[in-house]
Amino acid sequence: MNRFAISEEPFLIAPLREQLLGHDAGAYASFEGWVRDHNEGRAVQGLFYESYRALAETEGQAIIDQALERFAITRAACVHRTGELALGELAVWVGVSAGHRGPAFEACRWIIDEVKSRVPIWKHERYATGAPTWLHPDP
Amino acid sequence: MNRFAISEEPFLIAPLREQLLGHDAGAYASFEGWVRDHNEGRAVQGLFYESYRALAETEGQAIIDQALERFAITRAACVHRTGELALGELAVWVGVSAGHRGPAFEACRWIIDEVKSRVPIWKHERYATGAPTWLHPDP
Amino acid sequence: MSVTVLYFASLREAAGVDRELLPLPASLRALYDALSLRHGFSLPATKLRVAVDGAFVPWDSPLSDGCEIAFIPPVSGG
Amino acid sequence: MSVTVLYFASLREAAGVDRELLPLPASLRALYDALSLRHGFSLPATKLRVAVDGAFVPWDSPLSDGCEIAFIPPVSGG
Repeated sequence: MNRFAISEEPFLIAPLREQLLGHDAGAYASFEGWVRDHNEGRAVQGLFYESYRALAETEGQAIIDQALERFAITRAACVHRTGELALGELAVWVGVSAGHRGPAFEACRWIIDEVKSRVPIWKHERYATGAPTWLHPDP
Repeated sequence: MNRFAISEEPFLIAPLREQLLGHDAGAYASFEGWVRDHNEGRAVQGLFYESYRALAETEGQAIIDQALERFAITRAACVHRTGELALGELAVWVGVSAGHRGPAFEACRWIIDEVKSRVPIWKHERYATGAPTWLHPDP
Repeated sequence: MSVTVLYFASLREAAGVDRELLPLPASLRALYDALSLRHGFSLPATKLRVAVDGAFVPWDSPLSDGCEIAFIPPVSGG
Repeated sequence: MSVTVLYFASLREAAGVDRELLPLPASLRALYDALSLRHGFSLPATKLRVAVDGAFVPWDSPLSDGCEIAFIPPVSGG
């Protein structure tokens, strides 16, 4: 599997990881982003991710394809949640398999960095005190 | 959980990962090493890991403790298999949770690098052709 | 001669709708400036990217009848 | 006055046993040199680390009656 997907519902990692396994690959690196109970010093009570789904899937797939070109990896995939998420819920998962650990780690890091900077998904945070906010960080 | 363990039997990642979760951590990086069907150009049929178990557990725990000091991470753990392993079997797992992805990735990479260089575990490979070999790489 | 404009995140919240059908504008930049005035968008165009028909395009791309335009505020996934 | 020596990996294979009870040697280095001759170890001492009673120690550490010595060939876990 070499795919990027948006999931509007909670998703399981195990079957995604399974599809990256192979006797040719000796290394697997993964990343998960979870909803934290704080962000930049503010107590977070929950959040909502909105996406421009068609463009997010195109852009996400382009990132996976570019990772497969740039790094000596075997397979890569990423799934990003949208909708309402509770504290501790899984927001994003990236998995990469490779012959060796160096490229597995580097590609995994590169993919999450690119997803965070390029894929049209927006976070709306609700706080313990104060108005909820759409996050539009400076690039 | 902040622990290093040797496992003589196949082990499940899910309960280990579960223990690293927490509402305070937003990032989780993990690494898995699987038995490949080749190594340095030779077809591998299977392998055996031997450890000096008492020293391996002491040294592995020291690596986890050092990672917790060196990196801004929340929790870290590592389990290494010993005994007979088939192709595709899980040989080693490292999991790290942190507030942010940078330290999670860096600590995860550091832990597996240190485990590979310092923990008294030895790999015995069986090949399609030729005598099986204990691997004693130059440091 | 019209275009559809999609709104996301804070732009959607400010516009109060997630899409509008509007007359074909002279340019993407002219359209965003007009919409900023109308809806009170606080993000300057320089902070945004723009997509037409589901693909990112430069701000000076030509527009055609019936196209779908999305102004993309700084993203915050992950 | 004796020590136990533990063998692992290729040293265990060459020695044909995983441990031996031996007279207390003058030094770790003298012990390894004697065992290399006896068992035909191909790894030079410079490639090994050494542990006494379950902890890594320098090669010039003193030895005491009843201690457990392990010569640690280059590791290959992971």
